[in-house]
Amino acid sequence: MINWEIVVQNFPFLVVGILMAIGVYTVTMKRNLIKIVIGVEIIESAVNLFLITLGYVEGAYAPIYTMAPKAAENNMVLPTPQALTLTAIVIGLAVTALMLALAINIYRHYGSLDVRVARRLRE
Amino acid sequence: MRKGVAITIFFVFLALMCYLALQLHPFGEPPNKDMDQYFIDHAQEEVSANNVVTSIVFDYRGFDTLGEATVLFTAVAGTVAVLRSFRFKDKLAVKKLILMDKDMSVIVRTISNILAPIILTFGLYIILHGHLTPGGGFQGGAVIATGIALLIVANAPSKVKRMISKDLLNAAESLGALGFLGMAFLGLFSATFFFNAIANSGFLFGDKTPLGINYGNLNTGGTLPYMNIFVGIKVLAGLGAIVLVLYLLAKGGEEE
Amino acid sequence: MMDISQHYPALIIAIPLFAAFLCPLFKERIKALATLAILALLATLIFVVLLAGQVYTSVAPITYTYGSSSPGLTLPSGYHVPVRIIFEIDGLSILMALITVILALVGAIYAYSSIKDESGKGKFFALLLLLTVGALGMVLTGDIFNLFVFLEISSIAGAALVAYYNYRGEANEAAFKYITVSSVGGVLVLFAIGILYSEYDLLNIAALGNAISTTGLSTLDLFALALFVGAFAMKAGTFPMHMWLPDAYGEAPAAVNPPLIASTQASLYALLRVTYIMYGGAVFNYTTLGWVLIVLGVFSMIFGVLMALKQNDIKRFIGYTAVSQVGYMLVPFGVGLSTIGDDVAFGTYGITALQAGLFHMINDAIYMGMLFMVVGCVYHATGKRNMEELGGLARNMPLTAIFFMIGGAAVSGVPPFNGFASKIMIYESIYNFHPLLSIIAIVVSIITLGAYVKAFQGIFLGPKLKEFENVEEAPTSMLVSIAVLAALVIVFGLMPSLVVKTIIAPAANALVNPYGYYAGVLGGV
Amino acid sequence: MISWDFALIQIILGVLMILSAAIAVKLRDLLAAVIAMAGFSLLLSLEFYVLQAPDVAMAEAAIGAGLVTAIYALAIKYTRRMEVEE
Repeated sequence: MINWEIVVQNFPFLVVGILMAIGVYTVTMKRNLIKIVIGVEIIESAVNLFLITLGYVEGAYAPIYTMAPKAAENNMVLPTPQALTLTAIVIGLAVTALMLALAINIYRHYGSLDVRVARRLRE
Repeated sequence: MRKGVAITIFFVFLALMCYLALQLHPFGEPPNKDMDQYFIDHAQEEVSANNVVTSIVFDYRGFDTLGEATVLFTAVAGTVAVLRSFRFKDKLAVKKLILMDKDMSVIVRTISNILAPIILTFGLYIILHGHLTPGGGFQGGAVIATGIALLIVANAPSKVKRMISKDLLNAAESLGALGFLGMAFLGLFSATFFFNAIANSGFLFGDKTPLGINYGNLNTGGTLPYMNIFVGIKVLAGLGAIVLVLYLLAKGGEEE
Repeated sequence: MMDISQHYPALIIAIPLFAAFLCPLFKERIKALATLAILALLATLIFVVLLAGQVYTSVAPITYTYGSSSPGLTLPSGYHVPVRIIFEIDGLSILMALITVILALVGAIYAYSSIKDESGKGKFFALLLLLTVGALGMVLTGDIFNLFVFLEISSIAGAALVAYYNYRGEANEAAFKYITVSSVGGVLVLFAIGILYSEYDLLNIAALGNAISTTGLSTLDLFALALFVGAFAMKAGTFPMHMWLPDAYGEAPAAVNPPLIASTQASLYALLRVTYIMYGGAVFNYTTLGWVLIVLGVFSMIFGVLMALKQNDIKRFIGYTAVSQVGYMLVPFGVGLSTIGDDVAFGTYGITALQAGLFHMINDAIYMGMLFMVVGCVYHATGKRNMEELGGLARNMPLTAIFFMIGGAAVSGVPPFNGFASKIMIYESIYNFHPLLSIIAIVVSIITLGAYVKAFQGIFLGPKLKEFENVEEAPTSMLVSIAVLAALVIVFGLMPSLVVKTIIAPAANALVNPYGYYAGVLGGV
Repeated sequence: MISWDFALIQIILGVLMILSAAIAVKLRDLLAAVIAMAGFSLLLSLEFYVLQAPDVAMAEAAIGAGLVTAIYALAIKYTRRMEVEE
């Protein structure tokens, strides 16, 4: 049977899963180029959230020693996922900017943002 | 039909993801902390920085950050290359881009003129204190770039063109990237690429940091503050260039 | 004092990166830009060759630990897991690095003439170098997150270059497709990295492999493996996510095609690294995974060549045959993986299949790069890319015609070119595994030959068209770069056993020895 | 042994994030969708802060909610504001 306590405890992981599903749905099923970019951004954000949730330690403090509360000594959340997520956020920004630039150019050439109109490269 | 397929895909994927979420370790109780415990225990002593995340970003995994800076550089170069002005070769359904050459209202401009210096100061603070408090080159650079974006969007394109030079931003971006690479090379001469050669050396930013919880000494961190500054320049110039190119696009792309 | 010979791995990345950061400062000065790019890539090539010397004489992989007090110090003193980013270079990495740098160099030489009349040259050379850096980083790194970062560098640079002819609507469309597929693929890789991280708190490939092999395969590991295989297969252009590949290859400037192929093959390399090395130590049913690769490969082969027959656009035609060639690599890799648990079968034909696949990977990169550049010459000279509008060019462009003939013969596996050398190895080894696979491969090769003969006839033979009367042979720099690859095609075809022995066998041996890899990096943990 | 008040914060933030993402996907007005995405980024940034990651929260707020929104808004200004089926 489903253990509801685990469901509540792992709710952040469930949020990640649902956001991933929404993003994948948007990328595969939407026909507007800007919506596709939004879908990619949602998937990226979901994975960023996933990394941060992996690093969280119950009741721990941010991994910064400057003026931290006394209890923070030897009780910090895992720092590596935070470093990785910083990288991933910047990569996400880079991808978004380039995709939007391409979308603008496609609109200039085809007069539409619909993937079915903007499709000269058929099989 | 299409709708049905979409909904099926969505729910299959959703079920898979939920199954995965319940398979993972209980939230908040990571099963294994080998690598991270090392960072928490040794960052102050080895890197002389209070912010463990920043010491991972610029020291332990500094090479990733070079990659990250490179991704941003690539995106800026790519966006500028993709949006450079061109003549249409085919005239099937050509759309002209239109953006009115008008300032925003006086209120918006006044507010942005007041906000911009505040944002700039805040960004500089974040960049300089990256090794002590939350923040660093990327965050600070992005904050400053937001201020630049505000100034750009509030003014008419023709005015912006005179105000901010694209070449200057490009040069600043290259300079920041080269400076960052140079700091990494500094380590090559003493030990390895990305070795923190300045930490605990007594040079500027080379003091030892007190171990454990402390009030923070700005003069610590070794190469970290230098890298933060270079990355900050790079990020603000690169992001500023993206917004600028997008904003001035209508001027360049119209020739036919 | 500083001993430069220790630092080759860092320099291989740093030099082209340095040149790439400088490029935008030169703006439109083509001579300066091309010189800078070519010099940087030449220096990189020299360092790769020097590093290769070290790799082939050392038993363990060469390691380079970024930021530690000594390059060989993979574990911090007194600690049991690696915490820093480590470059781990074995026979396979160095093989891929060599081919990547050669292809990038050839592309840069070709670009000198072919990009002359375009604007944005500074950005073009910067992106070309960055694409190379991305592919190089992917093949050299021993850190799974670092691999993701370089994957993203190469896909963003690749997408921007595909859209370099931004006055063509199709180019923008192809680039959008490419960046969508590769960014979703990249994010899936990151997701898989997160899953592995949650279990083992490690990011180093050797340490992860060691951990997986000691604790045994869990459900989460399998989930991550599925994500890795899916994402890397998607980025390598296999069926059913192949549709971006002919578009992107077809729309990219010809000078970009060789490094773009190298970056695609870097994804294939990542697939091998993950399946053979990272999961190679864990005992599980390899046969299933092997068959997944085989089925994907067979479908890519057949689909690619059938679609190629329908194409009129010369570059897209070659793009579809490239999809078909990806199948020729996946099938032997799958065969090798299926037999890895069975010592007898692996000894008799599994290792040959693996070698054949690796050899074909190199050969494919060479002749595909060459073919794209040859049709790039045709497009450069005539401004046309539709086969029906072309014809009778052989008299005006004799060298281009000869190069096209060599390339086409190599793709279709005609002796004495390199394609034949690797394909015959593939046929033999996979025949032992399953005769049907071999028959499919041979039939697809014959269809490919037919398609290339038809294409050759359409472009170069037939009556001389009036509009092409004043067409001239392509500029020297373009011909020189094609000639370099043509020479490699012939050399590899004439002495395959020497090539297999010197560079392919070490790569295959590195792949089938995951425990040696873990011990070499972690120091016998 | 989970702390229920912390779980409650997680559930509220999570549900809000899912809602804003779903709204961003559903809205036909692209500019409104982008505003919804900016809200999503802000919520995500708040969640990062709650999970003790202030560095990442700052980056997400500056990049996700600030710059990316500006880039989207400019792109939409040049193209078409409504998502239309053609």
